[in-house]
Amino acid sequence: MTDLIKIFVAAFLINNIILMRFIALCSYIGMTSDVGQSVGMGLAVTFVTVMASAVTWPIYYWILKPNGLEFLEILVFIVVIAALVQLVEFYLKKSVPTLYHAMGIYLPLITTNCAILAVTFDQITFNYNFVQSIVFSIAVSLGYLLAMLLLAGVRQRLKNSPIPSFMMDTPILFLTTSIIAVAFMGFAGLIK
Amino acid sequence: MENKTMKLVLSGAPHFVTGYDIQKTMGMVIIALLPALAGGVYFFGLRALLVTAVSIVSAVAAEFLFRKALRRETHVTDLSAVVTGMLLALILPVSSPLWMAAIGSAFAIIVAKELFGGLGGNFANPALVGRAVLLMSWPAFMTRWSPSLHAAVVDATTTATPLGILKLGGTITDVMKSVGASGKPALYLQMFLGNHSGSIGETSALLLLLGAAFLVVTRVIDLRTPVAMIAATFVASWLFGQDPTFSVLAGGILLGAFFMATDYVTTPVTPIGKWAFGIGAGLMTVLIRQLGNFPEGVTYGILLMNVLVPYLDKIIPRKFGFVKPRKVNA
Amino acid sequence: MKRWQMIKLGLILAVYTIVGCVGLAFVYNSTSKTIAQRQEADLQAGLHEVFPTATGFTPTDKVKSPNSTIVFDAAYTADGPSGSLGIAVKAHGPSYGGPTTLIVGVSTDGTITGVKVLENKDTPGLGANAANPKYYVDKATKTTFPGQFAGKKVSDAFIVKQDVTAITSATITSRSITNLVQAVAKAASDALGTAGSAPVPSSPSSSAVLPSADTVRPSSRAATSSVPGVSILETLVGTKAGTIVGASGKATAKSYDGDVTVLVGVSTDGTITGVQILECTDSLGSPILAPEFAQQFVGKKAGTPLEIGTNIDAVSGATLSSRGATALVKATADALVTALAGGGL
Amino acid sequence: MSLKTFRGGIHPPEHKESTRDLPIERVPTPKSVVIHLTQAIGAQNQPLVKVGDRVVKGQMIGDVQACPAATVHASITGIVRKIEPAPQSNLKDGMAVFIEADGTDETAYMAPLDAFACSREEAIKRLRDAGIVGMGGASFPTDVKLAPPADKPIDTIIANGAECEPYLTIDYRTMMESPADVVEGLAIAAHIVGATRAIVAIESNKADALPVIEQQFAGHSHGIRMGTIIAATKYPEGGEKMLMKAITGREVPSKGLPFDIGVICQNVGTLKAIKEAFIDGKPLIERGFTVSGGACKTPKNLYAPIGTVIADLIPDVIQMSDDVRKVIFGGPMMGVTVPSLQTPIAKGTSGVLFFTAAESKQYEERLCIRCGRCANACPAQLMPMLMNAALDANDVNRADAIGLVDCFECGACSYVCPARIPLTQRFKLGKDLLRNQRAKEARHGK
Amino acid sequence: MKIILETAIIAAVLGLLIGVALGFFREKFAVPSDPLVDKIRAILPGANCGACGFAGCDAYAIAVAHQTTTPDRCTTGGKKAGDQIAALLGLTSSAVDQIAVLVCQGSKDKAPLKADYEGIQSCRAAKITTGGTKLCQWSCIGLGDCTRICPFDALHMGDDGLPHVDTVKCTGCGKCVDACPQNVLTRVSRAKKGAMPLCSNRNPVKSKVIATCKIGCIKCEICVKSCPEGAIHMERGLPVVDEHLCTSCGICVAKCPTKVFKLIEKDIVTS
Amino acid sequence: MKRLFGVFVNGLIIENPLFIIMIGLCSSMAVTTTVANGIGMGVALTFVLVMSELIISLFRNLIPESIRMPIFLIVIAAFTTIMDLEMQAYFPVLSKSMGVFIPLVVVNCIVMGRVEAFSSKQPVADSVVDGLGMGIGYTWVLIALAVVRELLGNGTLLGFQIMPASFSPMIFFILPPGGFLVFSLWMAASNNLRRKLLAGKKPEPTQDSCCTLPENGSAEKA
Repeated sequence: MTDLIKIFVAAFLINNIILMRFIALCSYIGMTSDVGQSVGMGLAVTFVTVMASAVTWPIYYWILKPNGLEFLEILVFIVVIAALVQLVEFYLKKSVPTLYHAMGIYLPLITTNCAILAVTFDQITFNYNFVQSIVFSIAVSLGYLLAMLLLAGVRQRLKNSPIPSFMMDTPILFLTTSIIAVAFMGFAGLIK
Repeated sequence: MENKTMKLVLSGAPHFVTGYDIQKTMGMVIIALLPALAGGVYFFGLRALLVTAVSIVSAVAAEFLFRKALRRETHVTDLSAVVTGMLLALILPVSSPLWMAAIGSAFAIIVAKELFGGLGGNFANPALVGRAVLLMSWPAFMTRWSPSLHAAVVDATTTATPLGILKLGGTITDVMKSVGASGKPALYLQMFLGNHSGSIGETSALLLLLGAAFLVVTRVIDLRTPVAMIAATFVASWLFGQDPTFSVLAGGILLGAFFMATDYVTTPVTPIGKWAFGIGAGLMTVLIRQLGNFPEGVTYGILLMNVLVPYLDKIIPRKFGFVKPRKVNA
Repeated sequence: MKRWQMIKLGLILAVYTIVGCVGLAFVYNSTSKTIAQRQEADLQAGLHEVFPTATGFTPTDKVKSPNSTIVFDAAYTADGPSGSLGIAVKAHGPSYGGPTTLIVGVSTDGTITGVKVLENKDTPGLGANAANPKYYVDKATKTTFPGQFAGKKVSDAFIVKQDVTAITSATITSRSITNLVQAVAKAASDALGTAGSAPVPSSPSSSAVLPSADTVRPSSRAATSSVPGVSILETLVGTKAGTIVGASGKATAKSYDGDVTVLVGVSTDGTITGVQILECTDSLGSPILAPEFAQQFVGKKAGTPLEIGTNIDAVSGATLSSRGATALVKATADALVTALAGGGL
Repeated sequence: MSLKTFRGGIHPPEHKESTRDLPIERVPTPKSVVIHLTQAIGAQNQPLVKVGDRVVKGQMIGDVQACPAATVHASITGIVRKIEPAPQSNLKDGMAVFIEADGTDETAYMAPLDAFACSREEAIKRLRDAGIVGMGGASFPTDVKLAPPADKPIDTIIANGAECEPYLTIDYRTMMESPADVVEGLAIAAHIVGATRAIVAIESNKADALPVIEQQFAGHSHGIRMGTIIAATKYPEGGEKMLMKAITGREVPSKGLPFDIGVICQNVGTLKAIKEAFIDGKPLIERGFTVSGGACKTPKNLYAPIGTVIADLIPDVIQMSDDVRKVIFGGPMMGVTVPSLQTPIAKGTSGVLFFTAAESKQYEERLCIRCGRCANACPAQLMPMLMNAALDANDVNRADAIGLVDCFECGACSYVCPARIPLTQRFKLGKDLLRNQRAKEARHGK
Repeated sequence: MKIILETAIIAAVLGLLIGVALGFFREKFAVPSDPLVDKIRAILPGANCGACGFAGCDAYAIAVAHQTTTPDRCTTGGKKAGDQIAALLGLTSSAVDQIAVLVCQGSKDKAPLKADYEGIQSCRAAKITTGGTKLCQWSCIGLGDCTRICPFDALHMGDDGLPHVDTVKCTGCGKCVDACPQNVLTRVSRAKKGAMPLCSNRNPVKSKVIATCKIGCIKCEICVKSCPEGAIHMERGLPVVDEHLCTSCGICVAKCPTKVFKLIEKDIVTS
Repeated sequence: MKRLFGVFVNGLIIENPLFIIMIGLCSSMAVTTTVANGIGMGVALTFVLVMSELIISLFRNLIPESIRMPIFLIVIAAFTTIMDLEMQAYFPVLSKSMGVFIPLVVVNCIVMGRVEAFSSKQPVADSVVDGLGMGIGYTWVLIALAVVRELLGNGTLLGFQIMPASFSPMIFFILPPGGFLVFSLWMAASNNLRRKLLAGKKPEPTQDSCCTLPENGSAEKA
């Protein structure tokens, strides 16, 4: 149990996927202009990440590794994830339209979201077992959601700041992220 | 008509303003920080004053030059840069190289404040950002503590702050030894007076409380946040099995609670938000002290809460005459 | 028609996949050898660095990892011109920013011959200096951080800031690497059979904690502790000239992140006559094995509060383990006193 | 013992000492007056006279077209010279009747009416015919205010003598000089709405008016239970909702009206006008106001016919210093500036203030530093800085959610703001934008 | 060789499976879509990067098609994609060929201020707190609310204190018309021809108009009388031109004593 | 020729993937702690980009619309894996220090975006040049970031000590927050420069990028 908590805290805060590892920045910048949007995106990412993690783990350990085909990892993972996302999107659009409008519309963005692929690679690199992988994927994607929410909040305040013109738009967002990351450095070493 | 001779002015109501402005607010804060600075000079020598002066000059110069370069109106007379420079100096070790203090406050002013549009536009406390960046950049300088000039005992351990001693695996007993106290009451007294190693302005609880009392009496600060932060620190450290009184007196809790968690721009304006901010900052501080890498967590505790302020500001208090909307029966 | 369309799509995709994958397989075939060679070369270089005089290395499976957080990747016996020189182990264990991989060499006499840090993901410029060949903890002798372990005895204390110099501003990294080195070295020397005399008393004598007794026999009924988590492994009764003078018990409990095992002796009047800390598997807990720590308990009354910071001093660097051990000692002593009073021994 | 009050509020300098002890003077009848046809909140009135008509003091010259509105009357006797738009103290040029005095002092008042004997409808009609409006500044037609819906019983009526605006002392003087009129008017108003309790509320700095008022209770209360209460001296104590909260402890619900909590509040000047309308049959053709301010050499309290142009009073009645920069109709906190002295006194004009350049200095606006002083000062318990931030970000809906429409523009937040942000003005702007947006949505909704 | 065989088998299975599944799902769960959305979607690059602030290219295409956003927000596709989408929408949108026109000529020198205004520098704020800044209460206040709201940078305050419409940049979106508290901005079709009176002063008293503005309509009705086509009549104090009758003869422009009239094709819609 | 040059410059500056289009940001900050890493990553991405664009462009008429996405991904993933394996074999140190960011090239928006937006509609030569332009455009930005970070954060460039010995490196710059800061400031500088250029001579640069437009339109119709 403690190892799961450690994995969770480490992936959620200490090695926050956006603030400390620079992964999934495109959607982080693009999707934080509105809090509701960030929540939708964050939840969609959580859903797909967990799903991807649950699917790729058996593929790696039951198909690729026994046959010595680890080098196919990248290709197989990305294709499987892309297909899965598309299937889920088709399914939601037709069968659960309400959910689709809350979350599903973010799905196409997710295929090329680095966070998901990074999680599937990391769980292999870190030698996590299946349960650990799932916990890890939840933690990473919630960390993503957290970072999105923090930026979305600060962005609302920035609307009132007379930011110098050359810092407008993206530069100020990265500067904000930098300062949020400074604050997150405080979590360093929380888990040893 | 008579307009030509008289030149009347049209403006919106009210046609009256108080004489109290930003400059006066900042002036009050500076006055309130003076006892702590004086304490720093007393405990650590004149170099404390030098570090503070360099930090202030650098902060003011950075603000002035930056705004000039941007062709914006310079507002150095509002004294906010002085406050930032002063606060930053007060949370540096006295042995900090002068160039480091200068870089720190210039960085704080430009990156954390002016690039966001100046006073009022920033979302994180510039002084704390400055300190966090310095701590990241030159950890060796930032953790080189000098013993108090008036310490009863001077041995190797006094170069660590009381919290530092705990972080390195020491016990309260070791802390007592380091300040030359024979028992807990004596330890508390030493901590309260500030006769131990630490940042320039953070050691003396007495002088900080003096300044804080001034700000409270003059209604510059609201007591909610500091009280919440100190109480949260007290309770959380007690839950972690630490000596709660010691935890509150040690490190930057008081300085942070009264002077940084009350920074207008970067803390919530709503009453509940203020409570939440204080509690959150206190909890984060203790968490970092207990589990994190750093002996002291006030900087990060407050910075983390700074980031949450937009959400805390959403908890709006009850308006005058507010009635709960009645549920319409379906 | 529609069904055919679907299958056609599948086939097209399959063709692309096959072409892509098979292409990859060819590339893999050609590069995998190079990768393997390179890794082997790196390993050999590392091994030679820790055993410069060795003529060759033979894999061995004698070395076992002491706990689950440290993974032993491979172990080799270093072959010298005249028989085995020692054992080199490649292992990785947790550090501050991620796993640290290193090679530790231990000679047959229980001396560390060398340590090489292969990979460290800690803070660049600070913790990562552990792997930097140009970062010296001692500038005068140009000793790198891992370099300082060479020549150290396995039985040494391995306490950062005492017998190990820390990397500036990276105490955590220094500590975790030191612990890793110690654990690996100990496992290696155990495998070599030299079992360097670690400060653990190898065969705890129950009589040592009951100095007044002349004979010590197992109790007919075991003492039990009411404190959750404390399990008393064995209960002994000490007699002098046939009368019971006290009891001793061996107990174990969870401590900070490992287990701690103690041996406690209590006289019939409830005074603690002796304490030995037998084992502590906490990651930073080994310092409490020092007899000075255990000695503090002697003479204290069971039933009175025993507390770190008040009447028991913690061992510097191992506050949490000290606290765990103290609680265990107290629980055991209390249990023994209860058992003695109940007369059930 | 703490005085009755409400949460929030400010303590601006009072500046009342220069006029508080000066009796109200009646100005000589002006040669001409400019009477705007619409002087109350509500619908536009239509003129009852033509150019060239002779009108008599007290004659109704503008009648109500739609409710709510208040009738207007000629305040002097003379000839109607023209009817055309003229500058008005409520910003917009409105249609006005220009009357030139013919020197006679003929009057055409109504017959007295016994408020306690007549029916309620008659009483309300009398109020309407007399053109009485709230004289505290808001100019809300009194006949509407005293006729609340039948399902909202009124138990308390408050005579508002708080007069919290700096400089103004006209209400105080009215209480000191015509206490009987005020009490009589209060009794009439209480009788009309059926209130069983009537309270005269005064700020603590005017406590010496209390005994004067209380002496009159015996003779003029008409059996209504009357009392007095001293409230703390604080701005905006005289705000209707604030005073009710302070006196009765009841809060007018957000977006609600005072009669929702069974209370009605009337300015003491209005009460005097009510008394005159019933006992003397005199419509509201004259009002008292304070003349003061740093650029006014002759601070005083005056009675002047409605429609008297300020410029006509200079220099015989009022003298100004040369550096006058700002002329305010009303108090300094909520009054409006006027562009020229050609502005006539209206029914809602409680004061005319002349400010020097130094007094009307505009400070540079800075960024909000979120000090929270505005929130502490806001009597409506709003978060002005958050509303300002929302408006700054062009998010009118967010500002509305925080409470934009609950702001009643008392100006306390602007007064305390150390960053000199014109918060009150911004909220007025925000409300206007909000109205615009709502109207647009309604259009698109259809 | 074994590894290559294995790879091929796995690849074949994977490819076939996914291909069939995709085809199947697409068929089974097909949702009819808007052809306009599809067209816009086809122009967009499909990187689904989210930089536009929408959840992917599809979401953005829908928003553009429903005209809830502007077509220039795709950073990946750049100006190119924006132009194409705009062109696509231009065929169906009628708002594009309009242009904003200021119906007031009360520049600084012609329409005097009634007093100095201090406070929030916004027309709407000035209007609600002080009833505007100029003696003419119908005039352009001149504090530039329209210039600030213009998303196309097509309005600029001139030295004369009036906003000037950049006829090239103006798209006729109408934001400025909504923003103007005085309602002195209106939209006319770029193709429109004829005379247009540029005054909003409805004060019926000639002397008052003269006192407040040198270029205001003084209600002399010379235009009504002089128009050979009878195309001009007065409506609530202002002349109105019937565009169907107006022949752009220019007589009213020449005759108007205060120069209120302008010809749209000559003086207003210029490029 | 001139046209191809236009396509090249387009990626290099006018539509620079990082500063202007702002895609593929992740790796740009993660790997720029040292210049060597930056160059390595840039070369790796350029390789994948050019090869993928080449292949997709070659086969662009043989790709069914409905499974376009999986096929693109397969092609990109294949080249990413090849690049990954080669790096492991010949540049093991570099490969290790870049870690997960090498496989993540597969989801780098630059590759996906260019393949979708450009090479799936354009002839082979243009695609290759576009890949080169974009790749080099990406690389120079990485180097620019890395120079600042390595110099200030470590006092070295490409591993060589540059700053005087008395200089204490400001470690902040090689930590994550420093990465964000340096990127932010570089971007601000580029924005500022671009705005000045645009202000100086009307909207000429964008006009330039439009010179590739006509054919693009015709290609789409086809």
